Amino acid sequence: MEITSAHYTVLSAALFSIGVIGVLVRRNVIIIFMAIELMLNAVNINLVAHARYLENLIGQVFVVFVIAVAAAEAAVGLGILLAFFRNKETVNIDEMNIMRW
Amino acid sequence: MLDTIVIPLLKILVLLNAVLVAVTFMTLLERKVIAWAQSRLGPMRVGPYGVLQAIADPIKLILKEDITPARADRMLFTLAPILSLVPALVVFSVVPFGGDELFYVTDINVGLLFIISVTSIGVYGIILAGWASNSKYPLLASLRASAQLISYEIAVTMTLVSVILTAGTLSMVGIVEAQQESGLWFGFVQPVAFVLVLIGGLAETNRAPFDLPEAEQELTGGFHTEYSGMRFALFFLAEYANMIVITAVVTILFWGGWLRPFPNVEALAFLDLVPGWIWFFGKMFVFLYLFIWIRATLPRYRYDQLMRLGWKVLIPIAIANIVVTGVFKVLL
Amino acid sequence: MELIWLIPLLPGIGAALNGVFGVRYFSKQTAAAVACAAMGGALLLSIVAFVELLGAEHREHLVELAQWIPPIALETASGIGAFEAPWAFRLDPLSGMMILVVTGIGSLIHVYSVAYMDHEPRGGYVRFFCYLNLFCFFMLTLVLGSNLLVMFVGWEGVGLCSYLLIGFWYHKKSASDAGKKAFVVNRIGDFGFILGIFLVFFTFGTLDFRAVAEAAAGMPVEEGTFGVISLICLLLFIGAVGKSAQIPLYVWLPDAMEGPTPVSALIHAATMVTAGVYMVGRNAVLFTHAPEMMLIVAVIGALTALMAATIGLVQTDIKRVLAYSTVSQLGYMFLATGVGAFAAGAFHLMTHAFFKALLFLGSGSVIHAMNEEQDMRKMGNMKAYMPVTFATMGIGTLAIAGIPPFSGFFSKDEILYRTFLDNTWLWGLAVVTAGMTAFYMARLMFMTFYGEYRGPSWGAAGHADGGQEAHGGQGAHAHAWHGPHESPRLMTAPLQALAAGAVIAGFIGVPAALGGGNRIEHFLEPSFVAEAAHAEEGGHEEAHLSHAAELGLMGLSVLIALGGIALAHRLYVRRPDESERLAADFAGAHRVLTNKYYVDELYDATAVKGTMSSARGLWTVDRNVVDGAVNGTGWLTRASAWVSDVVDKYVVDGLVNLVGRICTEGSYAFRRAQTGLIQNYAVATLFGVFAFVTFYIAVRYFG
Amino acid sequence: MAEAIAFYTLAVLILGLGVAVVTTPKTVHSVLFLVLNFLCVAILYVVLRAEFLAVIQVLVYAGGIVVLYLFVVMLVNLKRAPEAHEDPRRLARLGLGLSGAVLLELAGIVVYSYGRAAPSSAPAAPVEGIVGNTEELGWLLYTDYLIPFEVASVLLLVAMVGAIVLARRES
Amino acid sequence: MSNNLDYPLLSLIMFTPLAGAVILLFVNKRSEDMIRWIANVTAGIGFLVSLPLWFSFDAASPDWQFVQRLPWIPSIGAEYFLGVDGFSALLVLLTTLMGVIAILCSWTAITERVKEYYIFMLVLQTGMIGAFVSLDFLLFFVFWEVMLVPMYFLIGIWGSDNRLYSAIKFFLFTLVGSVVMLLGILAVYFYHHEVTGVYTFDITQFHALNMPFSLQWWVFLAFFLGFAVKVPMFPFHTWLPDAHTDAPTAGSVILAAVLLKMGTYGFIRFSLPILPEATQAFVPWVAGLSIIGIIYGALVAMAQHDWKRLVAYSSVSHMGMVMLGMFALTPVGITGSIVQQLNHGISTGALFLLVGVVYERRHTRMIAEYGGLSKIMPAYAAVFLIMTMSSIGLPTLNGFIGEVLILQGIFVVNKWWAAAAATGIVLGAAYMLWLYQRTMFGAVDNPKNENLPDLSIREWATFTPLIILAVWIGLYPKPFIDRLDTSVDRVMVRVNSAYAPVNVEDSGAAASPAALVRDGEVDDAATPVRGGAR
Repeated sequence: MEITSAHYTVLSAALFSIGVIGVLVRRNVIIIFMAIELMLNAVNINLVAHARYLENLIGQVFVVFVIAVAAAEAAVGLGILLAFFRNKETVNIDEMNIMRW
Repeated sequence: MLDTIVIPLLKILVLLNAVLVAVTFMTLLERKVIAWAQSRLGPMRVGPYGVLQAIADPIKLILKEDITPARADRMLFTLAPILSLVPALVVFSVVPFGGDELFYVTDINVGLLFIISVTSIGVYGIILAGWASNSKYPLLASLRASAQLISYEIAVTMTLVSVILTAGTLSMVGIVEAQQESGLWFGFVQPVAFVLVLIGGLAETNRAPFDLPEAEQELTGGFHTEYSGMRFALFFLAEYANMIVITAVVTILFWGGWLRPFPNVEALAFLDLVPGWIWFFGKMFVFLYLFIWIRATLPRYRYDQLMRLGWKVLIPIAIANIVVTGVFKVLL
Repeated sequence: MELIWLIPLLPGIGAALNGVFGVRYFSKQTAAAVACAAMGGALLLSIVAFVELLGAEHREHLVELAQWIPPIALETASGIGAFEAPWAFRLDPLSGMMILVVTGIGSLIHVYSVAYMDHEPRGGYVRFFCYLNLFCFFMLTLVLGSNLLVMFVGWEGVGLCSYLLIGFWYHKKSASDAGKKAFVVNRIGDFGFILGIFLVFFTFGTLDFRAVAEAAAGMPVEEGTFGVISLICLLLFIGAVGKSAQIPLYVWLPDAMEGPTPVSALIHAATMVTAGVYMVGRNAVLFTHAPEMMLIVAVIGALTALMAATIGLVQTDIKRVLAYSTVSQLGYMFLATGVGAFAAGAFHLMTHAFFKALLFLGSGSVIHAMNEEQDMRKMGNMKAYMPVTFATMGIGTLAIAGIPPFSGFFSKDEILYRTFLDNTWLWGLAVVTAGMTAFYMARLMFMTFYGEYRGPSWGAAGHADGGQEAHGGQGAHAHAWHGPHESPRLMTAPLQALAAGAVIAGFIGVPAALGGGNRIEHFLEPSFVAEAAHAEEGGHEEAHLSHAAELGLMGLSVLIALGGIALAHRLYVRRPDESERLAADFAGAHRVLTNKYYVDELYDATAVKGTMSSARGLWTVDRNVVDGAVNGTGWLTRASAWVSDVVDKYVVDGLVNLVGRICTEGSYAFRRAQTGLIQNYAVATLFGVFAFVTFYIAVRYFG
Repeated sequence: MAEAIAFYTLAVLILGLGVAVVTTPKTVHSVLFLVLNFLCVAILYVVLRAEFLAVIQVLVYAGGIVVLYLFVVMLVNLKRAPEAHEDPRRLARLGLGLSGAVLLELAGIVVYSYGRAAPSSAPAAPVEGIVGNTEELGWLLYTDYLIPFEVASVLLLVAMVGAIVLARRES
Repeated sequence: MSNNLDYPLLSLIMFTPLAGAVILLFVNKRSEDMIRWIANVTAGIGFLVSLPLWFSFDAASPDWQFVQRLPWIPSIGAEYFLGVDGFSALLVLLTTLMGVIAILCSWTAITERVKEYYIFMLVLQTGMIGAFVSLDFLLFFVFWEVMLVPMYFLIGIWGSDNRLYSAIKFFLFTLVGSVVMLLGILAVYFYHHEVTGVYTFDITQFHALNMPFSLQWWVFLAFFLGFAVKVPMFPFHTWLPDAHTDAPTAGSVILAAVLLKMGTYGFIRFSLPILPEATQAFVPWVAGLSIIGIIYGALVAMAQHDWKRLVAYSSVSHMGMVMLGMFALTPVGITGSIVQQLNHGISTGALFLLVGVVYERRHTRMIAEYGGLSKIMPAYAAVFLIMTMSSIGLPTLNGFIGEVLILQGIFVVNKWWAAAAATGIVLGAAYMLWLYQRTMFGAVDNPKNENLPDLSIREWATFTPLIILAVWIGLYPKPFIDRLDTSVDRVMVRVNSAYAPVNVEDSGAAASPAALVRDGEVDDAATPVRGGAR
């Protein structure tokens, strides 16, 4: 059966929604960060797949940048988490609700 | 179907056995060399001149009881040694022992990069080992080891970039052929890079001056204190396999892999009699001996000195080296 | 004649000197000296001017000082006119006579008050003279003003001074209330007056009296219709009513007695109150062209006279009796003008000024002697202690009652005669009022000077029980009061001078019937008629009674006056007990009357019970309707003021603040959405994506 | 044919590991599943002829970022279970439902539109060998996309400094 | 368009206070006496500098004087165009005089933040003068806004209890008004361009502009809202009592004496001449509102317990009278309204000073707190008496002149209006005298009042100029009214044709009448005819 870019798109969509579910459902911030990494990976797959099927390497260039951004995001996100954990002793996102009325 | 699956499998089989055997003898070689360095004989009892000690040790470890600490994460506890050994072995798939098809499993055009990335997976073994044993010392040791590993990995990668610049290609075979064309071993073209990779390699394998994490006095055996028996053996195998990988990479990148000392000099044509892989193994042996020699002689680095060396000395020199090679590459 | 503008200026300067420097630096003597000098100077100048006027062929002299309001274009009935008002003074017979009266009596009163006010503290003393001079300045401006606006300046100025002088002892609430009441009621009068002035300008295009008179002369007499001129006269008359205390705006005059007695004498007897009559006289030409109005003026004059006289019967406070008598005499003057006898009105004005001032000053010295005691029932047999005051007040009483040799007879009789010619009914009322006037004046004389002394004992007893007015608020009554005594020279001298004036003043207006030349009438005639129609208007007398009839009338009025006096004598001298009995019989009415007037039961023997009930009726009308109305409006304005304040605060402001509150309340609803849970926000975004995608599908595939 | 098999196995692996990452209660296990997921994705890149990316994926993602996560997981050793407290106002269920719906819709769109459009199959001759994927990528990266590259490097620098400052214990 | 003097007088007058404010900036905050002296000296110089406006002002010449014209924003045609006619000259003089008095009277009143206070006062002074002298609509609008800011701070910082509420309300009310006014200005600006093709804000051009009635109607409404708030007219007056009660003495003096004139100045300078037909159409409405204003103001004043609030409402009533006079659209009416503006500035300014004097001593504004002061402070009582009499329009004092002219002016237009307005005089007398009696007469029952010091020299200095002016205008208003002739004619020519073209030989010394060329060609020196027989 011929593998078309549709397959890849569906795959990345599925992975993306898993990531979204992860972000929405889980309460542990680290898991949420990881879910975000998943979502980014989904995007990467999509990019690479379409780069492949449209014979145009720009998709891959973008993946490089996405990876760079993901790295930066993870670093800063975890930095914040650490800082938050140091004075609140928790990583439960529900307890991070001081920014409200 | 044939040449894409069967032959590579065979090559892999041969390669793995060779490596494992080499590793076992490496342990023996190390104890002998250190002993000699300390003017004592080393293991003499098991076989003639202690040669069978290499086999005795593994058997001993296999027979030993495998203890798993209470409340440790069983799955991770067993997974950790595997995760540290597998990457070490996977790397060999790309290492070319000789020029033609026969002597290497495969040659992908991102060869060197593949090696680096796979070694970086090795870190997990150490971290999980520390975490899974559920006690303070291994945890601290694993954190320290992995921190050390990652920082030196950066240094090594940076230096390798300069080599890639001179070689012009990432594939391992390509690099050796580049050395053949230019007639010079990159060791002489890139002496700085050579030294840096050596030091980096030492640090990456937690050897010699950088082996603080397992240092007995410091953290009672580092991240594998809780391990015993076969799992402990695997860790040891992984360590020595890594050593061999580093030596292989150094020889290929800086000492022309399977090339004879002065490849294009017709006068020394007679050296071609000796097949390429013999040269390869010879050069590797030299470096191995160098590692063990260093272990026997150099004192251990304190952890902050070690990290400072990694970050504030190696990485800047590596980057400088890249810049210099870049400039030369453009000018020439 | 050229210096007539100096006449008002002198007292003005006196007032300024006293006001600015006097209050702080002048001693009592210097302040008094400055004031009296100013008045004396004004008197001299007026005499000189008057003599010049008599000498001059054309009895009128206009002096334009400066341009007060420069001419500005304004539309009038006859096209675009220029509204302008120069500072101009005019001397003509009427104003000549008036300045004489004002300065003459003014100076005498100044001298009198030097003594009368001496136990005032220095500051108050100087302030009093400053106000007095200021008053004379404004009165003279009013009198000499050549156009309605300058007159209005004087008009309001006197109103101000009466306010200040009535409320002179401001520490007394009743005094300051009276002052305020006087000023406000005057102001209501001025309201009509100012509108009148505007209407005059609108119809005639100018405010100058002479110009208005000439313009009016040319216009048709509004027989039977109530045209523009009648409206002007009505408005001007409202002003006069306010100023000269006629019905209904007379209520302030009795209360004005709160002020010191010289004030009452000068302002509320001689000068200010006559301003109304003077104004009507000055605009005689206008009034003659509005017969309807003339009738109204006459009727009001007569009614006021009668009403005031009835109330006067009952009063026990000496000054209130005189106050009501003033109102009554003013009624007479207006009656005279109403029937067209402007000259008679003016003549009576002059004579009245003399004897009324005399009576007031006399009563002042009596009060002074009785240690501020104003209640006649606590006096009696004062003739033993104060022979001079008794004699002078006697002359004054005879004059006001209208007994022949005295001035009152001639002027009042002239009015009665002219009223008889014009309207017999009014004449009847006037005669009755004359009788009552004679009665209450005689009553006053007998109660104070005859009978036995009913006053408090004195000598060692120290301070008598406080008189009706706590005199001299600041300085408590320092020296102990040792019995009634004759007033000092400075007070009795003006009394004697005024008494002489009261006697002589009559002879300048002796009617033809008694062989007199009636010089006053011919003297004042030119100022009441427009220039042009001088000849024709002058001698015209429709019904000319024979001399015999005239004499008969005079006899009747004298008879009535004597009757009044005899009645008073019987009631208060020979059988004083009878008046108490009468008071007991009509206790209710008496008590009611004594508030404002008293029952004259003996008078009743000649069937004047109608007057008795009308007196009581008028009293209730007076108390409930008139006073009620004034207080009512006060309360009403305060209430509506409170309401508008509330509306202003809550409705108008409320709206502004409401907008603010809506915003804050509304925002609470949205705040609840911020739960702080980051994942909720993520769900929200996801919902957005979902919505977008479904929308996309809907459009793309199904749309 | 080989590619189909590879794709499906990898797809199943990736999705399965993804679900595992999201559902496992223990944090360390989910980190491991994440590593494996990334490795499968790397292999998928290889299938898609993007070797350089595969290696970068392994080196950066698996080697760098997930190690970072592991470090953080270890540093954050909780006294109590991280997910003990649950705030009643959470809309987790709604979230689940919505993402499922979005997935279905997207899949629907893709299937529907691809069904109709001509299926662009994989290019017949696998372009590979002569000009390596890395070299091409390199050319492209350093010519057309130099500026974004520099920006990315600045971004990374900032992220480094940020992370250090944030995580540093106040001295 | 002539400049009688060689040096730019108007700019000098306008920027002297600003220079003073700048000098103050460099003075140390703590040396308060130095600050006070500099402020007072600057104000004094400001006044002296403005005297040429009186002496070298040529009353006869009908066109703008001391003109100064510099390009400001050439792109939109806005010029730094200053010029004065009789009316604005008098108002500028009033401003500088009141400036001197206000700064002098706050010598002891202001203790904290002295430096900022005087800087705000001087900036306010510049704003006000600028507004009066600018003949460029945009420049006027700029100064109109500049005035608000310092006033807001004066009320907001140095005011009494709920000063913030009042300050904000004052600011918002005026701002809303001025925003709408700006729309009006722009409408005129664009229409003028449409007609003449020239982009300019020059008012003299606008005065010659004949706009269609419908546009005029709307622009009039816009201007009306802007100026009515400032006057204040009946429905927009609620800010005045609050602003006055909570402003410091000097603030409320300036507010009453000058800021209220801004509104009426705006009407006479802009609304009437630029929008003649609309003005005629609006006369019944504005007259109605002002009569309500007069009676309403007087009534509410009567109900007040707070002294300053009473005076504030009385100024609502007086300004109602001014507006009525203005909208009589007769020379007498408008002259009367202008004179009454000056009088109101003097009498209400003085009344506020009086309240300030007593507030400084007793720190309370409640009338009930006072009583029998005339025995303790006779001089104060005398001045208060003069000013009360001036305020209720007693002849020989300035109030009367204004009132007579206004009532005569409106009487000609409609008798009933005049009658209704005249009731204002009676009510005025009632509440002012009731105030005077409650505070001055009666026994000294409140122990705190026993030993209040009488007026000091400084306080006398603030009152004497006002008393002199009151008596001067009362007795001899001719110099003032003559100066106003040309400004009134300029308005009358536009607004009420009845008074304009009558080419009757004047008997008076006024300028020789030249028939105005009515439409189309407008020569610059449009000499309006001195209406009617003099």
